[in-house]
Parts: sequence; structure tokens; C-alpha cells
Amino acid sequence: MSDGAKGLTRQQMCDRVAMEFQDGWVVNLGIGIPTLCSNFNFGDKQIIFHAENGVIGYGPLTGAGREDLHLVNAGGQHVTLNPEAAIVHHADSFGIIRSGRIDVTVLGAYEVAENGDFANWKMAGQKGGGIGGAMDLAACAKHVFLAMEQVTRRGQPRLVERCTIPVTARGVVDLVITNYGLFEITPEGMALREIAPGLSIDQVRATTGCNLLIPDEVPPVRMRG
Amino acid sequence: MSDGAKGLTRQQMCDRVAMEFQDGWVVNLGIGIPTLCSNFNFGDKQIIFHAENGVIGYGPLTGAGREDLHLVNAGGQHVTLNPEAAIVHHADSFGIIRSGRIDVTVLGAYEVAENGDFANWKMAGQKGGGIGGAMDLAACAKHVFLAMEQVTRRGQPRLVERCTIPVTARGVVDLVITNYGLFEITPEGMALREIAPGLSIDQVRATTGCNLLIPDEVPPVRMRG
Amino acid sequence: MSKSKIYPSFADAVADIPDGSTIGFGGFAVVGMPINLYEALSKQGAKGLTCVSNGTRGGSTMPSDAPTMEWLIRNDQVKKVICSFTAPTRASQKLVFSEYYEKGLIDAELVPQGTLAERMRAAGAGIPAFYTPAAVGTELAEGRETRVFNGREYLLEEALPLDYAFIRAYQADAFGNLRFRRSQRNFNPLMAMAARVTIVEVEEDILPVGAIDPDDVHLPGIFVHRMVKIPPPPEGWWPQRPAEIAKLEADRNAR
Amino acid sequence: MSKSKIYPSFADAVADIPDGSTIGFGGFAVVGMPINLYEALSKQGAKGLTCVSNGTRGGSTMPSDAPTMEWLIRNDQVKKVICSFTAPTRASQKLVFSEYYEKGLIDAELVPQGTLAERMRAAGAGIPAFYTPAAVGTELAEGRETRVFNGREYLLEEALPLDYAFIRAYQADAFGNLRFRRSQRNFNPLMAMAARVTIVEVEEDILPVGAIDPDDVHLPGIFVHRMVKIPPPPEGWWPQRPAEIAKLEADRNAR
Repeated sequence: MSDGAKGLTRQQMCDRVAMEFQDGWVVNLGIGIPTLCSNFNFGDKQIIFHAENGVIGYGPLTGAGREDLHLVNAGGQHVTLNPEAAIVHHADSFGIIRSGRIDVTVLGAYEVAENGDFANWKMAGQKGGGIGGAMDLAACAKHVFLAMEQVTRRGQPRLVERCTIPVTARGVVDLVITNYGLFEITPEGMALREIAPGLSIDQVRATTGCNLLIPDEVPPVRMRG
Repeated sequence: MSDGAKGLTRQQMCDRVAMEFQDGWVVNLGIGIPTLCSNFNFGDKQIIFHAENGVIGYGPLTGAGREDLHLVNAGGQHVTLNPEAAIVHHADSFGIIRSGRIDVTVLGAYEVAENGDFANWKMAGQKGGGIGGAMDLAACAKHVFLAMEQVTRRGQPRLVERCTIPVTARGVVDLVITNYGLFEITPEGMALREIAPGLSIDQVRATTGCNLLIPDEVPPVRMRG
Repeated sequence: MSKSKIYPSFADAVADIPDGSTIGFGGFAVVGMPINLYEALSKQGAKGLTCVSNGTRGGSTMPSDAPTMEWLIRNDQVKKVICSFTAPTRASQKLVFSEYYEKGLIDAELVPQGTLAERMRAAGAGIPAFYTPAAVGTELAEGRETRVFNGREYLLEEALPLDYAFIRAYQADAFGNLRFRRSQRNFNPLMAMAARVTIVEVEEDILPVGAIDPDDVHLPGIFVHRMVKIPPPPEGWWPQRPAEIAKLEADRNAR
Repeated sequence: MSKSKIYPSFADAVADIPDGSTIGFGGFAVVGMPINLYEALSKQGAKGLTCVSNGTRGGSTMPSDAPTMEWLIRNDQVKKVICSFTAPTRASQKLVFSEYYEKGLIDAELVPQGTLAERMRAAGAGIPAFYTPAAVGTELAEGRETRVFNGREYLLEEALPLDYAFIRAYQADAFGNLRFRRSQRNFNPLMAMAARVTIVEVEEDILPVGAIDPDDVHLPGIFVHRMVKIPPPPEGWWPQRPAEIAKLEADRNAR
């Protein structure tokens, strides 16, 4: 990282967005960092995890050697099924997505812009791309949360004024969690809502590529347990 | 009937078109006369009956008192299931129809025209209509056969130059069986292929409302058993 | 934990249906028709309803006094129907609907059955519109948009979203995972997918969550919001065999 | 009686596939992938193929020497792919496909996964085109037709019909009624519905007709044309647990 700051672990990032899930929500987790959201302890809340490949109501990863070879989540990981589980085919699975029945999708991203655009399917200069279900999810989920690193490996900001690589969807992002803090996309722009412990507002501002709305009070990122 | 001629019974009419079904065909029978096609003895041929309500592979009607109250064909009759049966919902059922997987549909009709148009959903002067699955079937089945009376109760022809009531589909009819004979719609017009025993060609011509192509030889309607 | 989806009565399950709702009623020729919900809605009294169903009444295998859409029509609750049958198929038949329709008291939209199913499937799948070959060249396509793909003409049809789906199922678990038996499936899962709120009358005792194998669920519980177990007759309505119907009617006439 | 749908070998089942065919390959991240059919087609050698699949290779839970689309690519059989992934998702990953794509030896059409599924569903349902919200405002929509319904912009997408579907199923009866287990269902039934000819590799012994309850059939046999029972390993290919794959590869390296 450009300034040596570490901030939140990936699990802490995912725990923080998972706190936002409400009882009964249908949740779709993207490949990569977001999959860690399913490790959060939801307590009394019933969260229904939906995967693009038609699995509704999947549970924790299986232990090594106990994998069901007929069952993976959208990331290809072997998972278990919760009692409420049901299986549908790919067209019905994306029917659930497009008809607005995913309460939130948490996706990884290369870039997010202050206007709610984001990019996660094509790296700069790449031929082809990896869209998977991201464009359907981004266009149709009731809420789009991103879980991503604050900066690139070279230290360049991933939170930017306008996306510089091809976008996945426009104006759809609600919340962004990075290792540096929790950001909200508002009609006025990107607002810092919570900051990672040990980081200063100046550090966050310096690693953000767009104007950042900073309220008078920025509490630390909420943690639990 | 206008001339007192009786011609074929409804079962004979249906037996004749059922002879045209080929081994392995998926067949959809309309309400009314066409349902009698399923009584035909197909011998070694495997015929798969499809009903609009998602029943694939139904068999004969059930006996009184042995009806399965969860199972009817498209005419609302309680039927049995053959071993190859499968159930789908209405959208998949019409997907089978629209994608051209019905080899033949046999429908009833009020009128059929020499250009292959036919009408079976709205009587003259009626408000509203009864379409059911007929428009989907007529537009999409590989073959459209009609099983219908030669004339109306008032003795008016049902085989006509142009339909006088709203059509179900245009230019789709292949074969027409009436109590008077078997007719084929050809690029040149309506041709009499076979004639009901006891009827004269003049009687058929007199009760047909369009020009009728009459080959040199018109054999009697083929019967079996 | 989420609020239970199991309601104590049909009256409770339909209590909040507002006037002006668009409601899909599943079923095909009696099988899978939500007859108990028809009765509850006729008692509840919501008006100005748009009713989507294959037709405006049931088939012959239902006691003639059983509830159908005709109860809502007679009760002046229906503003419009969207059906594949809006007239009797035989001249001898009389529909309650026809009396109201011919007087102009109810509107009707007549839709080919496959198009009706697909318009609801589209609503449930987030597809706003699609093209279909059905009805091209007919009165139903007059003045409407068509388009040629690969040399063939197709008609543009829009999705048909529902406020409520009233459906009937064979089995349910407490999460709302459903199974339908035989031709009971018909429009039922499609209407549930097209609806904001799905209300189900369930034939068998509602099972604990997990009792239905995930591979064998016909409609996932995320589409289901309210369920009521159908009580045994005479409190609950059940279809019957023709002989039983004849006997019931003979008994009634003898009284 | 109709000709049997049961073929004695994968070679027989794919023998007549002509050059230039459009073939859908089911499966998602290994599960439900027709790995035995990939092998048979690579031996059969048909060229100029358009290959439709979620991606150009399997997931991690397959022995690294198991057949995937990469076998066809390396064998110069593939003219074009239609996929939702045409690049690795991590910079560290390398795809065989990418070598060929970057050299311009293979064409690619990149399609969002839901659109890919729905385009095949449309083909199987006789719908020539539909509108979807996915990809609106992105590079994929540039220069293409969009349309506003109820204030929202949608992209026009056309059906994707297939000449052949290569799929894998858990159970089959001799008529071709299929069941898939867990997430094995994925694209498999859709591809079968989109295809003229469906070829299935079946995991369990093929059952007599009637052995699967009609309510429990996931794909009706009218969509299925050819079936082959997968022989036990090593003759047939089966996915394996990660630990088993690691062991297999260690054994191979030790040799």
C-alpha cells in the first residue's frame, strides 16, 4: 500500500457489510473477497444465500474430504445446503436476479466512481473479460455493495472520479467497504461513513481518487464480537 | 346436414388423421372432436401426447370413480399417464409448442379457407372469444390438421374461399378431415384426397364453399380394423 | 428469525388486499385452482380487481356451488379480466362473466394461453418484453407492433406483473418451498414468480423446513409469502370426482 | 417402437457431428460438465465449431489432465466461443483459450451469464428475442439497440439456438427423462431445450422408462436424443475431491 497502512482484514471488511444484511434477505456474494461474508455470525437473522448456478439457501463451505461433488457455489467452492435450500436451473436463477429478488449483492471491483459506476469485469488492456453474473447482479439487485481494496498493488486509488476501465453497470453502487473504511455513494458524491482503526482521515483522503465528503464525525468501522 | 348425407362418424374422422401420425411424434389434440384421436390403436408406433397444461405423455381417459383429481388433459378430462410421462409448468409447456416440438396438432375449427387460414376461437357476432392454446399451436406446430364438420348446423359450408370470422392463424393448415372426406391444402388450393363412403363427389363439391381440386381418382377414406 | 409464512386462516391471508389489485389465480380446469382463496376474497370484498386466470370459471369436476372467479364477478369486485377464454367454447354454455361483459360492466383482455403464461414468466424473470409468433396475422395483432426475425414475423408482448398470486399446492414446507402434483403445476409457479406477494392454499399438512429435498422443490420458498393449510371439507373446498359431484347435487335437490 | 436413445459409446454418440456445428456444453465450475463428451469430440475431430459454455475450461475440482473445452481448442477444432468468461479472473491465471484468442485464431462473443442462459432459454421456448436490463450502459451495449419500458432502459437480445447440446445428468430413464443432482442442473436443461440434438452423459445406470416419477423429471425426454452411461474410471471421467486430485497429481509427478 502506498502509505504502509494496513487497515481492515478482508474478513473484517466482509463482516462490516454483512452487518447491513437484514432478516430474510436474499444475498448473492461475488467471487473473491465477498465470499467471506458468509462466515459472519448472523445470529437470529435468516439470510438466504443465492448463487448464480441455481443454488438457493446454501450454507458454510464443506470440510476437506466431505465435499459433495455435485454442489458448488458461484465461486466453484464446495458448500453445504441449509434446510430451506432449493435448486433451480440457470434461467430461473437469473430470473430471480433480474426480477429484483436479490436484496443485496456484494461484489468485488477494480474501480468504483463517485457517481456509483463500477468496473470489475475487464482489466486495463485485457482482451476479453470475465463477466460471469456481475452485470445481471449489478443492474438488478436491490442493493449493490462492493468489497475491495482501497488501492491497487501499485498504490493507485480504486475509488475514483470516473471509471477508467469498462464499467459493469452505471450508478448502481450503494456502499463500498475497503480496507480503509466504509463509503456511501450519495447523490452528492462519495461519503466516508466509517474509518478503519489506526487510519487517519488524511490517509484515506490521500488514497482516494475523487472528492470525498467527510462528515464532522467519522466513527471507526463498526466491529462485532 | 344440407343433403341428408352422414358420412364419417367423429371417431372415424379422428382414426383417419391419427393414421398420419408417425412413430415418435409429439401430438397435441384440441378440445372437442380431436380428443378422439387418442382412441386410435397406434400399434407399434410410440405417440407422445402433449397437453397445454404441461402434461407430456398422457394416456387413455380414466374410468369413472378412478379419476386422479390432480390430473387432466387440456380438455379438462381425467386421463392416465404413460410410463414416459413428465410434468412441466405452463411456460415450459408452451415453450415446447413455440419451439416447434409439436409434430402435429389436431384442432377443431368453425371455418377453414383454401389458403390454409382457419378460424376456431370466435363465433360470428360473439363478444370475447375462446383462444386457449390454439393460436400458439396453430402458429408453431410442424403440422396443423383440422377435424371438423363439413357444414354448419344450418347447412352452410365450413370449407370456404376466405374465412368470414376472425382467424386463428394464417396459411398453416395441412390436412382437413370432415365427415365428408379428407382434404389437403396445397399451394394450388384445397384438394379432395379421400371421400367418405356413400358420398358422391358432387355432394362434397356442393357442400364446399371454395373451388375444390379433384384428382382423377379419389379413393374412399382409408379405414383400419 | 423471519416472520412465519403460515397464516391461521384464509381470511387472515387475504385481509389486507387493497381495492384495485391485480391478482393472478392459478389452476387449469379445476386442477390447482385456489378455490378456498376465491371464497375468502369474495368475503373480504376488495373491489376494482384485475383478475388474471386461464378462464373465468372452473371446469366440470367441481361442485357447481364451489367458489370460482364467478363469485367475485357476481359480487361486483372485478373491473377487468385477463384470460385466454372470455367466451364459452360451446354455444350452449353460459358464463356468468358474459352477462357482465356484454353489459360493459367488466373489461376483458383476451390473450393466447402461451402468451399469457410467457408474459407472467417474463415478469417473474425481469424481462420487460419479448416477441412471440402466436397471434400474428389475427385480430389480436391489429394495430400492434410486430417485427421480423430470420424471415418470420413476431408480435411484441410485454410482461404481466401481478400484485398478488393466489395459488394451490400439494405440499409445502414452512419456508414456502412447494411441490405441485401432476397437472396441478400449470400456471401456479409462474404466477408466484410474477407476483409481489404469493398466497398459497396447501393440500397436505405443512412440513417442517428441510422436509422436501432441494432437488424436488417445484417453486422455491423465496417466491412464497403466505400459506394456509386447507381444512377438511366441509370447511375447506376440495375438487371431487364427477360421480361424487352428481351425488352431492342430487342430495341437495332432494332436500 | 422408436429407435433406442441409448448409445453404446461416446464415440458412437458424437460420430456424426459435422464441421461448423454450434454446440452448447453444459456445466458450471466442473459440476455437470460433459467431460466424457469433450474427450469423444476431441477424438472425433469436427472442426470450425462454435462452442457455447459458461467459460473455456472447468474449475479446480477436476484432475488437471481431464478433458475440457481446452482439448478442443488445442486441437484447432474451435472457430468461436460464446461465454460469460473469456479472460482469467485473476491476473496470475493463464487460459489456453487466451493464447489462441490473443493471436486472433479464435473468435469470442462475451455475454453476461444471465443473458447467456436466457438466450438459450428463449431459443428453447420459441422466443426469437427479448429485452434485458443486463449490460445496459456498458461497452457490451455500444452500438446496439436499446429500448425504454416503464422508464427503464433495456437491451435487445436474440435467441441462441444450438445444433447440439452436450450435457451431463445424474439419472435418466430409457425415454430420456432426466434428473440432475444439486448444482449439476445449471445450464444443462436450458441447453437441451435450445438444441436440435441433445447428447447426455449419464452418471447412474439408465433406468427403465417409468422409473422416474413424472413430477420429479427435471428435463422431459422429448428434449433428449442420445444417452451414454459413463463407465467407471479410468475409462470414464469423473470429477474428484480436491484431496484426490492432489494425490493423483502427486502420483503422476512421482512417476
